[in-house]
Amino acid sequence: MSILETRDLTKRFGGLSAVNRVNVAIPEGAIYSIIGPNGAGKTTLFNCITGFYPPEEGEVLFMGKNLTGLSPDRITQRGISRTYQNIRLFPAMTALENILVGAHPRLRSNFADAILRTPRQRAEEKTALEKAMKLLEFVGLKGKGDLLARNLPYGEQRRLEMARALANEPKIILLDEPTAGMNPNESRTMMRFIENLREELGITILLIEHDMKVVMGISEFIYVLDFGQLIAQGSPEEIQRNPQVIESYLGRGAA
Amino acid sequence: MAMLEVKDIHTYYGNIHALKGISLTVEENEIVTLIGGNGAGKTTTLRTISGLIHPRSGEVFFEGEKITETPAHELVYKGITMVPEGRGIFARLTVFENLDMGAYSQPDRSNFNDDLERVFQLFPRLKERRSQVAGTLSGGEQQMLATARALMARPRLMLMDEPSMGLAPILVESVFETIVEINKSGTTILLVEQNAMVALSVADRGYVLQTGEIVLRDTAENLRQNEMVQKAYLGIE
Amino acid sequence: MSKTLSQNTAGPINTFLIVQVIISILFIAFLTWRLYTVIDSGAYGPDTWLRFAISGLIIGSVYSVIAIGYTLVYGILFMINFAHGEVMMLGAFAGYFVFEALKSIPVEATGLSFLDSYQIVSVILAFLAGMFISAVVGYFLERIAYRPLRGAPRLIPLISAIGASIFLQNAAQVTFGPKRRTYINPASLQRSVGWRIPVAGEEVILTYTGVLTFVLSILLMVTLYILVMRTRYGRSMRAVAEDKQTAALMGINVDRVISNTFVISGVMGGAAGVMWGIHNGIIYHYVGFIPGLKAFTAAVLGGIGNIPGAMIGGMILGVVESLGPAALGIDFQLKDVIAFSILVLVLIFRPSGIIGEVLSEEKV
Amino acid sequence: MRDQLKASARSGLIFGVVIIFLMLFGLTKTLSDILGELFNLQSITRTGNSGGLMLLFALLAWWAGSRAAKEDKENWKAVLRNGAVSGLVIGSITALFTFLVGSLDGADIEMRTYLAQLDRPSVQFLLYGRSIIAGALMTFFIFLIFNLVGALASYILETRHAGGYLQKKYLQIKDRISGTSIVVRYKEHPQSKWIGYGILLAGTLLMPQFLGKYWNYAMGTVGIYVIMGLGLNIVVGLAGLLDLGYVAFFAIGAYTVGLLTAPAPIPIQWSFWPVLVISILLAAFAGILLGIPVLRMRGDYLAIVTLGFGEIIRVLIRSDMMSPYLGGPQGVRDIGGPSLFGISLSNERAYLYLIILGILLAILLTNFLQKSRVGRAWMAMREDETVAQAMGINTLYYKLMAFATGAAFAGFGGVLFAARNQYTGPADHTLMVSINVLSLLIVGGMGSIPGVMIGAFVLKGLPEVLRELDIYRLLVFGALLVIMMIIRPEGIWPAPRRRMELHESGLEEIPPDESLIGEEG
Amino acid sequence: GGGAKAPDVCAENPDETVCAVIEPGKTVKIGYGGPMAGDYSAFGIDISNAGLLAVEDANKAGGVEGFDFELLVEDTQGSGEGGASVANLFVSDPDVVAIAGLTFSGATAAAIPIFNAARLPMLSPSATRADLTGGDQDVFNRIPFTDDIQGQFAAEYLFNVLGVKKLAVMHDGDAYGKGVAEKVQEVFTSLGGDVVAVEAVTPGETDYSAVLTDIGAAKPEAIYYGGYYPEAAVIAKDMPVAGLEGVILFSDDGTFGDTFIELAGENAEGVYAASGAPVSSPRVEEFNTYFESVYGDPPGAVSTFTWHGYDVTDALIQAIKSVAILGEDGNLYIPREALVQAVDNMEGYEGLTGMLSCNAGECNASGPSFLVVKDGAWVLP
Ligand SMILES: Nc1ncnc2c1ncn2[C@@H]1O[C@H](COP(=O)(O)OP(=O)(O)OP(=O)(O)O)[C@@H](O)[C@H]1O
Ligand SMILES: Nc1ncnc2c1ncn2[C@@H]1O[C@H](COP(=O)(O)OP(=O)(O)OP(=O)(O)O)[C@@H](O)[C@H]1O
Ligand SMILES: [Mg+2]
Ligand SMILES: [Mg+2]
Repeated sequence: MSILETRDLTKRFGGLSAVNRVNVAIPEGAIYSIIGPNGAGKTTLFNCITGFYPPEEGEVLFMGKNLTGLSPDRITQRGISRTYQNIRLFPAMTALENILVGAHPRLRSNFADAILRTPRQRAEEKTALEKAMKLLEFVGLKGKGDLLARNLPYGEQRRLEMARALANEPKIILLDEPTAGMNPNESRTMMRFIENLREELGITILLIEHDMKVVMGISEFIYVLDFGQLIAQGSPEEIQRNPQVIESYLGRGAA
Repeated sequence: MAMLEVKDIHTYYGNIHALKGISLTVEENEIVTLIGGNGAGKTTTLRTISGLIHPRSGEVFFEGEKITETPAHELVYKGITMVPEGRGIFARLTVFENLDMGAYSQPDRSNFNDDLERVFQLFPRLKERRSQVAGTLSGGEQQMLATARALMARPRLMLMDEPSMGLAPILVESVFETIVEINKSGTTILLVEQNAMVALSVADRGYVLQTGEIVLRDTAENLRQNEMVQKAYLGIE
Repeated sequence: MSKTLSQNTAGPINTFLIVQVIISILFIAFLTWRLYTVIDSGAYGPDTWLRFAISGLIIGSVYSVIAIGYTLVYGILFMINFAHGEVMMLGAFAGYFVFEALKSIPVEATGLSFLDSYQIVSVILAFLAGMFISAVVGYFLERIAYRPLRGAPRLIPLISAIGASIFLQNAAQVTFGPKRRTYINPASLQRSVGWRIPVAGEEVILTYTGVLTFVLSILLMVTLYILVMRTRYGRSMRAVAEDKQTAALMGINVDRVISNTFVISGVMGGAAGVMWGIHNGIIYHYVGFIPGLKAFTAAVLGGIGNIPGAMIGGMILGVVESLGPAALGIDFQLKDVIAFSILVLVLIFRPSGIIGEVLSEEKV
Repeated sequence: MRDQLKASARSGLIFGVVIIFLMLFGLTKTLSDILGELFNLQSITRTGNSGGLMLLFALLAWWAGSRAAKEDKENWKAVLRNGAVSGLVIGSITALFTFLVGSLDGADIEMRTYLAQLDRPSVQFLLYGRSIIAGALMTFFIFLIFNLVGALASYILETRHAGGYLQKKYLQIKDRISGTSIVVRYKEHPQSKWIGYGILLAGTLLMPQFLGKYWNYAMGTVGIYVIMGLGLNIVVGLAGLLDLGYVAFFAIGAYTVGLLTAPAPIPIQWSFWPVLVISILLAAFAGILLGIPVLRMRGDYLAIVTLGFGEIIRVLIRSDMMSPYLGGPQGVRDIGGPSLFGISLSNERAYLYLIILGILLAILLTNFLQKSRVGRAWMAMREDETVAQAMGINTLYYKLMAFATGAAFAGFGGVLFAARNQYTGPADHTLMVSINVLSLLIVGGMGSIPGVMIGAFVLKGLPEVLRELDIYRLLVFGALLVIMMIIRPEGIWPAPRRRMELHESGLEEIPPDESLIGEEG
Repeated sequence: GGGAKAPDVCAENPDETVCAVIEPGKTVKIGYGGPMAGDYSAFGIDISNAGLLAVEDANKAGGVEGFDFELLVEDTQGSGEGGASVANLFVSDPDVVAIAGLTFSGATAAAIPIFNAARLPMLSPSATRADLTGGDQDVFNRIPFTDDIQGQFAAEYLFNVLGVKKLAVMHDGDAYGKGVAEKVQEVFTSLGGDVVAVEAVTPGETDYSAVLTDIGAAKPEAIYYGGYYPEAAVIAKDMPVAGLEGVILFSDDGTFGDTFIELAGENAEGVYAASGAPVSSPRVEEFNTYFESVYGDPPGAVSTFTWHGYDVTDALIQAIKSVAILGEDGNLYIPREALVQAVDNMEGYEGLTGMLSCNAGECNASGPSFLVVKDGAWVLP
């Protein structure tokens, strides 16, 4: 069964249908990609799934349950995490704090606990901190926990953003152009890292990317969006040969 | 005499030493590219040349004139424009108004319509959308707009910061085609790119930056053959 | 582009929103009910309503002109120029001194003072002086108190502005003395003299000062609007408002544009100050504070950062203040309560003000 | 050289204009009197200390001269030239001004009608009690001569490396101090900071014993503002909600304790302690109530709406409509104070202890909250509300919580305030309260607890200290506020984190930051 | 008289809280607190200016036993907090023996308990709220008539003398104006008159045409305004426009004064106000001339309490003189309790504002006279 599914999802801005009757289904444990020209509606699709935009039509199903209309915080609590096309960390918080914020839905201590410093709260903070440290190590930022997020180099910010998303212990993670602004070498490192996510943590991955080396390199299945509509789907090989995709997206040079 | 000459500049952000002695030259009608990893200082170099920040030491010359301390807005009148990283379009103005802003430095409004025609020819897509609010354009269209807007200032030297970032492959191609075209029509270009492969294929010469220093300088052809470049920036192993 | 203007327009429905809507509906129901009772009771004749409207529109037009001063600066620097009310106050004083001086100059030919002999010239001189002084104050305010803080977090210039406001208020107090002064207008601009319009058997006075204030405000605002929307200079202002660095890359001298913005906003403030003096007649060192606060509210009500917003916001605020308490049968003492409640109500439904651009949240 | 001369002339011009303004404000007289008293100078005129005036002008000229000398420190001729230019400019401007004023005064024009400070005696004073020409000339030469002196002095100090020598000495001493065993040991053992805190605490607890009634009262006011500052720090500093209507909750606290303990206007007279709790809860509840309609507003919209709330509360308190219940403009009198074991605590000293206790509690709470899941959620919200929500944070709930917590602190402050004065009225609850609390946060350094304390002292204590300056108190205060922001935008004692940030990047070089309090939005 | 026993008291209690001990070279200090900056600074500055003249006069006349007097002027900002703060400042200074204030009832209310505890007698020039005197304190005294008395007289005058039957009542929402206005309303109604409208304005504004329009709709024959002259002038100015031409404006002693006429211009014609200002006399004229020559404005121009400011300071100086004893050690002893009593029992003091005798804190129970503006001057009708 697919872990995440959209059914006839539609989002309009004024007259423009940014996402138009889109159906995708991602099986558990898979790495799937979404590609498409600029302005095709890829990011908008993510925004609809994560609750930023309420869709006009259609629904989002997560592990069989309907998510449509829930607010982003509820959706995140269910186990969907994401990153952003242009990195959106909490720039004046430390790396560690960023991750701890990511763990927010997994922590239980409330306002009263905080004021009274209950033992329960202290114990929870301790384990949360340990987990955050582990994540930091996992993304290769060991020892940089006390640096402000804004002071990290670009690549590390990307990884910190992933660590923050992972702290939510998600079942699925949506990555929006994780290798944007990286050179081929750096992209390759990122690719390895994403594969690791699935291998080691068993997380399902849905990915938006313009870098064809990355997309073709790691995805098992690709959806192609254009003008809000799915124009093709299939394995990387199929997509690369699809004339419509070549025409509107890849360009002849890429073939 | 080189059109642009940068001599041993050191630029800081507060205490951060971002450029540690960069020197480079750009000859008239060339395309020169700067390549380097994240945070190497490429953007900072362009910002220093364009006068948005000033180096703590070192000098910049444009056509023999010292412009080290000249503020950005005056450099535009001298013929240097920049297409900033992340495009920097005026999101709340329309496409037309953006282009109009591009021509702000042109004292002679009579050329405006000609210039407009010229960039619309280069980017027919923009003509279709001339009264659309720029913030709602797609990424590719925004990049076109940023480039077109820079052209409206009739630059002699155009600094471009990662024009292909975040663009679909098909657009990357067309952006570089445009760059070549602009260059052919007489504009010198200093290009910063992550996509080193394509950048080196259109450029005449290139510089490789690492953590604020230039580690390599050569013709584009030679750089493409360079083993270290291949490994680090072209993804060839 | 994460400007403060951006608002989360399309958010998920939630309980709080429902609570908000319920509160608003109750509030509107209350307003309607009060309005109905008042009108039904027939306490006010048409002449009274007209008087309310006139008074509201005049004060509203002054609010608008001041509000534009806030809006211009806000639009370009995203900062509340807290001292703008004081800029206006100093303009009012400048106009006052001009009138005083002209009154003390006798003209042989007419046997009257210069002020009464050449009334139009005098009024023009007063306005020029007010606008000039306020412009100068605005310019130095920016140079001294705000420019060094360019690029600092937004609260810092706000505090600096508050300091400047306290400083200017007290500087005016010590230099001009604490007492209130009466504007001596030229003869034909005597307050409470004007056209008498018969309405329902009563005479409603439409004062010359009021008409002057209203017409002049509209004129000023329209001129400014044209300046900002239609000229190259206005475009450069809008570009700087959007993105200072990119604007510099277009060849725009950002510092100069910002300075000029303060100068223009000072000109508007000075004009408002002189209008205030001519129409309301009494000025003192504190005279800018309350109108300043009101005008800022008006700017927010209309949608801060945009000129028509300031105009509409000012007018609405003026009319609500003058008509609201009567229409709702509430003490006039509570007019500010009504004004702010309307503000909250408007912002709940239109979070960026009445005609503020509803910007979408930065693309996530 | 042209540039140098121009720069000197410009600097002279600025000095000249500033000095003229000082004269217009009448501040020259106050300052001269202070100086004259300080140096025991003879007074020449009845109206002020002319010796002091000369000294004041000489000092200003000295300063101007040393600034002009900075243009070219190498060459003594240039130094003299620049000093002379600056002196000539200042001298002629000020002399012209005194001449003008003197002549107008001589022509029997009553200048006070326009410029309140220029009465006859002060004009005489500005002329050192001499004739117009003599006075103006004296002013001119004082400025010229002392500009030169200042310029030369700074040249000699700098080039003879006397300045450098002093600086070296200072560094040496500093090194020696930080090298001494105590300091080293302190630095090596972070736990020894607890000893520091202990000493500080002991000092604080002993302080009220040594202060007089007045300073106990004044420090109490400062303390109340510390509590409110800590509260507003949660709302603005942590959660990033710009609240300009903070006084509303202060008023709610003050009036609750007033109404429930005073005999009128409501004949309920409960004892202080339960009422304290009720007041705080009520203020917190009001925070939630006021929070609901403004939940979705951001930035300055929030600021103006909360400001509106503050005004609404004040207007309501004053209004005829509410006056039967709230006492109207007359306020509430005879508010009951706390007592413990039958001993009344209604004196300045006991209140100061109560306030210190409150501060300690508030610090503890702030610390706990800041380092908890709640505090992190607030910070995330401040940084990026959209993403915070995407992190699973219910931003609406946390906003209300921030409002409620902040309001509770303000309510607490209000209770202490009203009970201590045994009176509260509408004049205690003006917009200035909100502005003061916000300003103390920024002046002290947002997010830092010592910063809040210093800020509170500056905002509420400094005006008390400045009482010397009479009517110039607020004038000087306003100017200081501006100057403080310019020279220390991060606040006097910023949180280490913010200090780090603002020092990393030169202010003018970083692109404008549009966030509220220093972190990118 | 009463000071005869003072040296014994002071010898028995060398404590500064019982007897002030002024060492040679120091001054006998009198405190004054009022708004010196901000919106209402006109009152504080004006009253303290008059007080300073009283001190100057006293010192010219030799002070007390060769000791000079000094008036300490502090800013209360007119608020309760400021009042308490200044009160604490004064009681912390052992050389302060009496308080010529405070100005504004709110600040005074907050200060009274503090002064009462420290046994510093107060004589206020302007705090008129009725309930300030009385209560369990005996230090507070004042020389203006109270709001209640003024209100009573004004209502009777309106009803009986001017024959007004339909009255609109307005006030500025502050303690003073509201207190008087409410009393007027109460008495006027009890006399059988009809109060057709009651409205309050927000002080500090310079346009009240809307609220006046509202009142105009009720067609009153007269408006009673409780408050100060700035707002009264605005009301006078806006009345014609609001359809209130020919309606009488009647106000209190906060309005009386030349500044009102100056501010309201020709609209001041026909306006009534209560006055606590002195009847003209050579002494008053002399004071007026001198005051104007020193400060530029004549008394009553900046605030209406200039003469009161002089009187309270001078009356306190006289009281101090009556109890102060020069000790053999050269110190000046001022028994505090005796001074409180001396002020409390002040009898027949001849001030600028008339004959003052204190009774339970009220030193002037004679009530106001009412004047009207004719041809740009206040005259008896
Ligand atoms: N908030 C919004 N308001 C109006 N239009 C929007 C909004 N968000 C997105 N759009 C429009 O919807 C379309 C789809 O945008 P989206 O960001 O999803 O594209 P994308 O596929 O992610 O493109 P890219 O690869 O450039 O990131 C675009 O035309 C865009 O202009
Ligand atoms: N505004 C700033 N404040 C502080 N440091 C900065 C700022 N901008 C850049 N830096 C630092 O300066 C160095 C050079 O940055 P620059 O942006 O020039 O790199 P780049 O080569 O353009 O990288 P990228 O490929 O990511 O665009 C980096 O270490 C970066 O962290
Ligand atoms: Mg996208
Ligand atoms: Mg870059």
